[in-house]
Amino acid sequence: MAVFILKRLAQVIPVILGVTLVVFLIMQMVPGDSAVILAGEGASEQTIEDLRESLGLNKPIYVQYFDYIKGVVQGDFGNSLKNGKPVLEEISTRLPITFELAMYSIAITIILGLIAGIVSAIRPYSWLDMSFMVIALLGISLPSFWLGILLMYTFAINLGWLPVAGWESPMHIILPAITLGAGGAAIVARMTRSSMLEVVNQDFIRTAKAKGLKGYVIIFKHALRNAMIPVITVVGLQFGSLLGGTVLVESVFAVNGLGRMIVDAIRTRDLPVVQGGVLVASLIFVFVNLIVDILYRVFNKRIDLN
Amino acid sequence: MSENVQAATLSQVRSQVKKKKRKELWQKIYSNKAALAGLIILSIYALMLIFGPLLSPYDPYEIDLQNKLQGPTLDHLMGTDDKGRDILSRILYGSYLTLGVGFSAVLFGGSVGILLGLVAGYYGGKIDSIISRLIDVMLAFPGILLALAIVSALGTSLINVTIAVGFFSIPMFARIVRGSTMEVKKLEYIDAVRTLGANNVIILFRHILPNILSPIIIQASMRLATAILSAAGLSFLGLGAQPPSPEWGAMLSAGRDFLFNAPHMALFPGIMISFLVLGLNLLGDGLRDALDPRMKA
Amino acid sequence: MEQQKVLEVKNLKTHFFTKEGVSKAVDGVSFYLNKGETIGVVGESGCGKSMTSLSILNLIPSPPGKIVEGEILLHGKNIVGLPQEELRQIRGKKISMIFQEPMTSLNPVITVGEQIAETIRLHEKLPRKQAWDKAVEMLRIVGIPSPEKRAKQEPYQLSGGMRQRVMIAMALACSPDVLIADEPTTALDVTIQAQILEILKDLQQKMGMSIIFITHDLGVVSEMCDKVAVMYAGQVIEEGATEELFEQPLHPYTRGLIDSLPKLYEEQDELQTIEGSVPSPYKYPVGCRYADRCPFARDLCREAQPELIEMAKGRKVRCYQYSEKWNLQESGEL
Amino acid sequence: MGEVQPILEVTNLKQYFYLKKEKLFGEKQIVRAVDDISFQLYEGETLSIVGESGCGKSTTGRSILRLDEPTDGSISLFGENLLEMTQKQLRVARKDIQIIFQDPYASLNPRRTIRQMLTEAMSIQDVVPKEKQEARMIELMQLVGLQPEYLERYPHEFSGGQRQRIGIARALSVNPKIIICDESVSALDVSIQAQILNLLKKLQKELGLTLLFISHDLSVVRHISDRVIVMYLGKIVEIANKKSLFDTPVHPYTRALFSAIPTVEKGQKRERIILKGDVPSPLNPPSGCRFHTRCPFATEQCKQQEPQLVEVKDGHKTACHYWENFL
Repeated sequence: MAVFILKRLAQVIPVILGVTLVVFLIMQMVPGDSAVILAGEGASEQTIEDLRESLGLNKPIYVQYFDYIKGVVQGDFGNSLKNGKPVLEEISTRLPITFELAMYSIAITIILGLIAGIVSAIRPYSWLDMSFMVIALLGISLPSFWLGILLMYTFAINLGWLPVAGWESPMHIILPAITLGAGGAAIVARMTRSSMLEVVNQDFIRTAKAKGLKGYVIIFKHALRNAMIPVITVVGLQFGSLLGGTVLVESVFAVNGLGRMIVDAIRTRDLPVVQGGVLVASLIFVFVNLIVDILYRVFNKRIDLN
Repeated sequence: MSENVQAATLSQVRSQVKKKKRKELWQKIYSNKAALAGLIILSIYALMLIFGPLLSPYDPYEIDLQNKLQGPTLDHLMGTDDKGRDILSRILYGSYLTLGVGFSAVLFGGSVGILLGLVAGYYGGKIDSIISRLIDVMLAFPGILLALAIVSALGTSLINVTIAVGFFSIPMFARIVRGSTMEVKKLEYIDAVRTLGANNVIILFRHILPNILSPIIIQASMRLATAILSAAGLSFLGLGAQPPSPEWGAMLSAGRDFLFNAPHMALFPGIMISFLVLGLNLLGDGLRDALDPRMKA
Repeated sequence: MEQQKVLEVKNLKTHFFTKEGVSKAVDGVSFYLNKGETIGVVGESGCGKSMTSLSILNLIPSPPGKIVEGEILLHGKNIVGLPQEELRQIRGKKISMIFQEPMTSLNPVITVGEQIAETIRLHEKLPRKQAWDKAVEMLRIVGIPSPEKRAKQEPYQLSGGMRQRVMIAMALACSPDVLIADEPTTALDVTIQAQILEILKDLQQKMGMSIIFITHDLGVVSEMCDKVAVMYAGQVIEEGATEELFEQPLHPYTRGLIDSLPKLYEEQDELQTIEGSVPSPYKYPVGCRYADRCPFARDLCREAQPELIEMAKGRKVRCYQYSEKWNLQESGEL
Repeated sequence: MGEVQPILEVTNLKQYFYLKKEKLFGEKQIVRAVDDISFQLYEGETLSIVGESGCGKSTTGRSILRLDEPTDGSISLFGENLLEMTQKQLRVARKDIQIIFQDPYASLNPRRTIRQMLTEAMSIQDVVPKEKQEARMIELMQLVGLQPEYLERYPHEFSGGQRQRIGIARALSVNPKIIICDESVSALDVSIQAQILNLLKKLQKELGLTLLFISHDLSVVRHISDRVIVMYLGKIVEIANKKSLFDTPVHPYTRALFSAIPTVEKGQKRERIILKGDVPSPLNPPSGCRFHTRCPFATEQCKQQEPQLVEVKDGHKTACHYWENFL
């Protein structure tokens, strides 16, 4: 097990390097000379040249990349082009908000998804199953930004039960968290159901029945543990969509998180901020995946063999 | 002589078999209610796409400030927006934008992804390691964040959104195709054609690709849904289609500012996107049931 | 002296109601089993032998499967149509089963010891510790080396032969009256198969249970069973004591089956074959189900189904050749 | 009478598979699926390889065709080493050796009709000119006992036995000299198995084929072969002509294998040898004689020294230190 974790950690390194490289290269694709942009209109040749020198833009591209990596490792993500403040500072005030939102959402995803999926699988083709699955189908079809607007209109504007936007009180969390978690919950519910139904048809369930075990023992002890194996992977992937989803949901509900920071930075072409934000979100996702992989391994020891 | 007769009857048998095949496939789709519902929804969208401009009662760009922010009436079935433009007409005109972006993105992402997956899965070894690492890196970007990063570099426009969304569809296709290829590669009929002396091109495109079409088709229909959602999302954020373009995501975004007094501005574009995605998901579910009962959501 | 019938299957019909129509997988099967006896149920794939065995504990996939007719008498008491709860008390305690694929028939994420112990806890109401000890003991009995260690392992850590031993230990843990073994050695190599058959015989002697042995392998039947029921197209077409049946098969199908087997101790130039193929369970012919493949078939065989005729005690055959009608037709009187 | 040249000669064939490292600093794990075996195949004969799962019999068949690239050794077909050929040369050479597989379901491409399969085979090797292909296909179908109308059908429309016939037709379509039958009848019911065995025998006689017949079933092997190789854990333990092997099996493993087979044949008083334990993993095969862990007669010598194949009778070879005791 320890060996597996070490090995898996070793595999993460090239991925992280790859991610930084992709982010770095994308920013290189930006048309125009950053020094010119940074210097502002009407700056003299000399100013631009100095700026270029100080930013290291004269060096060969791979040296620039290594400089960039060196900076990232030391927590230096560069400075915002807009207000000149270090990007890391901006991220560190935004990240906790997004993190909190993500945690509530993933909780909604897992709890609602699992309950609906299991209930559906126990009584397949019942009216309860049918209604859960119709809701789940809607859940994966409604765009989160539209669902957010609908919820906002209904519960905040029309009924006035909840605040419209912002991020001040616990009441503010409810709508964004539901909006963000709903799609994932639908996917987890569908996955749990089909995984359960598949497991229930397997030989070892027949064995369990042949032993005379009680129905609930068969479902919760014999079926569920096996059915959870693919669900774990899906939950892990869902976390990624969720991080991406914060971009939209934070915009809808005017939450000052990391996602909104990235979008605003793109609009104002504040590239270091975009770079930093995307990088941090990706690194978080890489580590979440690592944890999911380890969990998967714990649940499914059979892959030891291969 | 008798040989000719035999050949003639054989060709007869052949055409009968073809007819039967077609009938079976149609029955399979027809008997699958989810797929059928999906198909019906999608054909409505297809009709809109083709006849939209003809059916539009108004010019989608014509500003009529006197009639701005009207709710649905007989004159304007879906009401008007903040500049008095007819929302129905805009939606009809916009259908080619939303659908076009989705299809082109999946076409682009799909073809690159399928090729990468085939090569990685079939050849294995170093090539596979390299492609797999590449896929890993692309998958390490959460959700539409990769697309977002690309748009930020290329600049905000609908074409760039298409490229970005297509790009982030690549690893999904590549991964599925790689897995299926490795599975099919092991089957004995592949060994049999290798033994007959077939080269890699024949094996890849005549024997492996046709046998992994099911997962590809299913993935494509699901991906199309995601691509449309992502592209609309980017436009919603103001990073894709720019006003006054009648792209549905952008229309929805514009409607957001008038939620208090004109909620229909956000309602209708949202409904249009949702139903389109619902249709695709239904079709995807149905195809999955019909083609490959083992695959799951 | 009349022996005690432990289990009797009477005119069992298990049908499957699918979109394509009704599949009569088991269509009027009868046999019985005395205490300590082994009956072999043989036939080629699709003859309904496995569905017969699954029907006994009502483990057929349902829907679409359903027992539509017949009785299954355990110690004289019909268990068809019993409420789930009562049937559950019988499963694993009075009648238990082992299956063909030891790989997939054990739960992959639960230790083998726990899989045995949970059965013991359930049926014998033993506390955890004692149940575990008994599970380990069962593993020892079926010949698994260092059972204390193995009990704590999960199925993937065991070889195919060991997994089948675990299945046997699990099935016999509550000393059932009847063991149904559904192709228990088909997935195993011959030297491992020999081990498993040896253990089964040995344990049968010690524990005195009766065995229903389902297999397609005539050789295995002849080594394991006291009597044999040969199945074809959902029905028993011949029954008899093992030795007798193999030495003097009555039904043309049984004979064909034995003759098509390559022999280990005899040089043959060409093998006998059975022409044609098994009729579809969705649409059996009107008359004898074997008539289309039978070299002896006459008009009579295609008109109505032959009954299972008792030729001597325990010796039955479903063929017109052994009926009076056959001779009548031959002499032109019919 | 001069020395008869074999048409296929396998010399010191080794087929290892390398597994990923389990432990961080552990040794690379090697599965020695086939470990240094040699044998010859003569024109027109049927040579069988028999053994239990994991003995390397199927791997041997696949190595000969280079479906897996062998680790070491040489395989010479008509005097030319297949292992030294380029991919291009190999594709041409493969015409002479074809294979029929075990699984009648996995061995036919489900998306191609029988016609497409046969046409493709003939076109790749260019054995039959286009205008004659039609006639040849009809001939092939009749040869394997299928109606020519079936050419237009897809594999799923056939039964297991018919599929196996199609597999045979495909193999025959390029006029091979040698056919490798890899467990080709083990998935079939006995009555169908008998049909296919008869067909193979008939085809061999009519077309003068050479068969390498791989099977775990000794009675099938007895029926079809002229000579038999018995393998255990990647090694040949015994090789003999059929009569000699079945009358006087020498190696303890061969004898145990014989005794383990259940049979309906009566009046055969057989010694019962029940082997202990499982077949060891080919990952770390036992030292010395690989069979020593299960052999009832094993001694200290067996644990340490690997026995070589020695000729005990005319053409009958076995790899056992104590073969004289068992003769």
